[in-house]
Amino acid sequence: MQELINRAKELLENGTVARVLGWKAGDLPYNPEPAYFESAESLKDFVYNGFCGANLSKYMIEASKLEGKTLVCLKPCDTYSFNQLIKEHRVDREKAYIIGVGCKGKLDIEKIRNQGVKGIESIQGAEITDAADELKIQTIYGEKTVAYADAMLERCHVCKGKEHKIFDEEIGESKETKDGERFDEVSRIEKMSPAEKFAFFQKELSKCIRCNACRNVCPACSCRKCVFDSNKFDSSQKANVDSFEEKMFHIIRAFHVAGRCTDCGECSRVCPQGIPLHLFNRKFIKDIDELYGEYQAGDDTDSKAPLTNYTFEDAEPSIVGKRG
Amino acid sequence: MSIEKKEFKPKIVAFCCNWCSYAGADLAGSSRLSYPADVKIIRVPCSCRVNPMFILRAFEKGADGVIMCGCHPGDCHYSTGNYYARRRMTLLFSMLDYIGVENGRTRVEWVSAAEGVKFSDTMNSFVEKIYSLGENVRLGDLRCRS
Amino acid sequence: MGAKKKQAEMIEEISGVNPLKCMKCGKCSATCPSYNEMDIKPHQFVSYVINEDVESLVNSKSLWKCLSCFACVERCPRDVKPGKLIDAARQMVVRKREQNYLTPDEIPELLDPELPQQLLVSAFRRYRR
Amino acid sequence: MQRIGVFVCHCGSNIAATVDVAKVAEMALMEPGVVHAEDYQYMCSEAGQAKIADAIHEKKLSGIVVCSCSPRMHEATFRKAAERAGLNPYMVEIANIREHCSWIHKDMEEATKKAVILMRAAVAKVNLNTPLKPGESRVTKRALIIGGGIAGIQTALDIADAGYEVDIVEKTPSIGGRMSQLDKTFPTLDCSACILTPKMVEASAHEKINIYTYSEVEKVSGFVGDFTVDIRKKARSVDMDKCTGCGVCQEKCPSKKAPSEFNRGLNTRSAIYTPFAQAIPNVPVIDREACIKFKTGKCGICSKVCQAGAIDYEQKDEIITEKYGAIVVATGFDTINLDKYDEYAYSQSKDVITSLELERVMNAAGPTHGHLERLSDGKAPKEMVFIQCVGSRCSDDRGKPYCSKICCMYTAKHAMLIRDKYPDVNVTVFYIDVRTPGKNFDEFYRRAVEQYGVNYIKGQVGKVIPQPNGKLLVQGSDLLDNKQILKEADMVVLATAIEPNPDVRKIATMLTASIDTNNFLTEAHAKLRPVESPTAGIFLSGVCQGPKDIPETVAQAGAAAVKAIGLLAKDKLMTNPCTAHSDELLCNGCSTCENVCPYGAITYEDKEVNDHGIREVRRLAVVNSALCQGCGACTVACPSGAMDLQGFSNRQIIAEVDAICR
Repeated sequence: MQELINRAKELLENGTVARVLGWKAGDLPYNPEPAYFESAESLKDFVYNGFCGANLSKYMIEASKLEGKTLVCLKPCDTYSFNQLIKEHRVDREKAYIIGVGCKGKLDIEKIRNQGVKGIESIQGAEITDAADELKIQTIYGEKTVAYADAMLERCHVCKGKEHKIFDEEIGESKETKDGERFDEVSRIEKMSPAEKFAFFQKELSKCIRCNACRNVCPACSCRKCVFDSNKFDSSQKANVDSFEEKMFHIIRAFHVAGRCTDCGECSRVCPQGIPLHLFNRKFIKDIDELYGEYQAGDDTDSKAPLTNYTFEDAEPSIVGKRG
Repeated sequence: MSIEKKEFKPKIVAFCCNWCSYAGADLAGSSRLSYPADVKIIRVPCSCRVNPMFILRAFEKGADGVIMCGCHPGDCHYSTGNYYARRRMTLLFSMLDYIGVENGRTRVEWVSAAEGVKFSDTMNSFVEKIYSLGENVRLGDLRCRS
Repeated sequence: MGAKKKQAEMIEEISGVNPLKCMKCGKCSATCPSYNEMDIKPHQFVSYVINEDVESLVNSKSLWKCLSCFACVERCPRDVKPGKLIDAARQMVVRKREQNYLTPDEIPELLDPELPQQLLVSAFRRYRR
Repeated sequence: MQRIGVFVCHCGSNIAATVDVAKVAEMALMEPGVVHAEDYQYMCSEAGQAKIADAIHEKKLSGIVVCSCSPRMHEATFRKAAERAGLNPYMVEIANIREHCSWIHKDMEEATKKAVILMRAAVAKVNLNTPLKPGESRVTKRALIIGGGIAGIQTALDIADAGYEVDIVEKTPSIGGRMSQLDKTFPTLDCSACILTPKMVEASAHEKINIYTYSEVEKVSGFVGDFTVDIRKKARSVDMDKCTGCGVCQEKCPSKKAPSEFNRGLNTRSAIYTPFAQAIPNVPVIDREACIKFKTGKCGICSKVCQAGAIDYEQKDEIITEKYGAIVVATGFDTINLDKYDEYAYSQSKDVITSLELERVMNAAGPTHGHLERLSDGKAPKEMVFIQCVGSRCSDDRGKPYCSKICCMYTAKHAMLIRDKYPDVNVTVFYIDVRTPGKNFDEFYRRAVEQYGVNYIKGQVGKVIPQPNGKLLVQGSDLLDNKQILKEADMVVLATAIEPNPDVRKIATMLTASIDTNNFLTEAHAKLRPVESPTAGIFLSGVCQGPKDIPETVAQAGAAAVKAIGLLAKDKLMTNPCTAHSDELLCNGCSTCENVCPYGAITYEDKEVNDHGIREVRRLAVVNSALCQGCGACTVACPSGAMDLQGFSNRQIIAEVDAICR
């Protein structure tokens, strides 16, 4: 982390960048938050640890409009989002100085809590430099230990890889964290009967409070004004008339980002109700991979997106029924 | 409130492109090829005009089945519209299937202006399917049903 | 429904043929090797079914003169297939008479794997008498 | 709030017999915005249109719903009526209660219910309609004709005579098409070349006509009035300007084994060739597949003997890009492949030929120099059998379901000509039906029977069996005498079904013109618009639209020309105002819409916007409404809903959905 801070200071001082976009400590040990740093002095609050899950690429939409370059710290998975935003002309590559930061998996405080760890006062082992595979957690009930892997976000278990797809320089080591298959959960649901599927999603989606956190954090959901906030489809947000509206919101949200979603997992990370929203996006990604060839949004900045592309031989929609 | 059980009359929305399928429906009409009155057609310029939002809206408002018809791939009046529509609908239908909406409630069929018989056959078989699936309780707005 | 109509419909059901598709081109009669021995000619089978006169068809010589060679089925341009009609008529007779079928164990040694299934079955029907 | 008038048409009894029209009108009054509703016998009549106009004036209507036949039928009629009464024509919507309701339902209650729902949907839509104003686009005063047969030539001549530039694109080395292969023509027995050649010469000499032979249409973009077409001029290997057409190269060419396309492969031609003597242009092409020089690098004789130095082995394909206001398709036909009809022994015997091959045999420039002889042994035939409907009227996949239309007449012609020239030859025609509607057609057929003694037998042939003695045993049946016929023939002629030129599918796709299951191009209306494609600016000439004989083809070619001239005579076209437009405040500038637009109508510009007080320069989608054709692909691609389609807006369609599901 110190190396990162030193380099940021250097770039600020020599005028390469006008500001630094990173994280600062939050009011609790496990909730650092995205922050701008405009002076070398202010960088004393800069943090980068296992809880810095936030994908900063979306912030660059606004930062691109500011005077001068912005130094932005992007984790490997965040760089896909940044590439996708370049492709959609939403960020200005020239306005960004990208430091690809190393990543050894990001942590999910809910997973720690679910292991019975309550009353957390401080956490050791979450620092990026730390090679420990265990977290030592001081709680008001005494010290607890949790295996690092057991506290990781779901997305880190199915990590796309620790390669930065775009960067000006790289700082920090990464560690492979992938120990699961990305589409296993989707496949499991696909195998259910219609009634089971419906029950599963009904249960999950009925928790939705339409707080819009998923939408607001999503780098692909970056419309100036969401269709659910405008009246273009007679669909502006209001009190739900019926239980279907949540489903409609989430289906349409996933559809709007289909072929553009990099599977960064931020939607599920920020959902206060713990809805596994990534299961929608990943279903589309799985279908696209299977039907139209493997496609990873954000892999590059110039390929044709699956939904703005076609071949004469594309599968017919009836394939949905035939696949069983 | 009456508790007597009403005979199931499905609501079925058919989106038809202006150039092929709507004309195919016209041909079915002028050839007097009947299909159930449950089908109501909405004219759109091209199958690529059909927004998934429209289909979900229909289900939200109580449709029991939604079918989209367009020109055969390769014959789109606008060259490529139905290719995009095909991908969009494939993904949407797959998603609906994934969340537990019976797959038979959605369908895409390519019907040319010369295929009045196919239009009528398609509608007959789709309506039959919807009758066999019954009322769309999963997605309908239950409270608004009379 | 009259008995005659019922019979005609049964022929259509058994054969799977829609006799109304016939355009009376006569290719079936042109192609038939047993033509000269038949009293009702292949292209006429269709009219008998349409006119619901299955009785005459059933009592005709043609019924048992058809070799089931299926040339008419192969060449009919309208998918009408008189050979199937005549076979259906035969089946109706056979069903009525409840006579001496082959027993299942007699069949295997008579089988030639090259023969089309339908031809085989209809040939059995014919030679069963 | 709109003030909507609903007009329910009885269409005589077409609608009123199944739909309670008065009830539909009564129910309409309960819909939001509806201030007037009435039903009438024939809304499309003058009196009906007057009722609409009166209501517009009296009730100050702002929108109209006509419950009637398909909008494809009378939408334009009612829009014009509204416009005359001072209402914007795009404030009119049609509820299709005839084709989509009364004609397909029998139960009155059910049909009326459905008609009411269709009316509601239309009312819901009109409530959201806004007045639209068509734009204008220019018309390029030049026509393209695809295909240089009699249809294409006639259309080109008619358009050119009206004073417009015309380009003909012909795939083969010469114009002339199928007609140039015919010997005589029915029902007057003129020599085909004698009546066709002057037309070919006239076309090539016409100052307004430009002919691209040995060329193909490669790419078409644009729209009515303003098409851009890429034409591939295939390398001829002969310089058209230098060649004098002396023919020495063809004489000296050592490679003479290539099958002659013109003579249907019945004889051969040289590698450098003009397809036939009267070819236009009279400039040969080198068939690079057959040419020794191209195959081995050695030879070059043609180049040595050419006095004009016209041979150019280095010539390359050339792409010509040209703009056109109208395109006429005249791609013609070919005979079907007979592989699936082996019962007629076409592949087994040289003496079983198609009628088109017989044309070549009968022709003085053909493989037998006009002598009727067997192609196997050159002997004069004594017994000839003609078989009708080979592959026509066939409901399985071996042939075509339609009647090829021309066979009955040309068979009578062939029979008559043979009996006339070779009275000792017996001619038998096996037919299913003889179809001779047309001026002097039945008289012609009767002459063949009565005057020339052609033996017509009702009954299809079942099989043709080549005999060891070289004869052909024809097994047929006489359905009228109820007997089977076995006839030994010397030659058998098959009236082979015709099908649209196989290239037409590719061309139709380029033109976005619709095509039916038999590959015939679809007309805009089967009765009322038979020479227009549903795609504006595309016209149909000749057999590409359906089987036709020469008189019909020429008549249709003229009709297509008139339609094209009607278009070219306009300086400006009103464009469809139902185009896409982007809401600047919602546009993300993401380019997704641009990627799906088939017309390149969407571009991105940096524009300053005022978003609720925030002034900034944004990258925004801009639709060129002259290019936009209104498909709506962009509207669904756009995630923010910034892109919408006028006349079919998101809210309008959703209103229809809501009305139907209510």
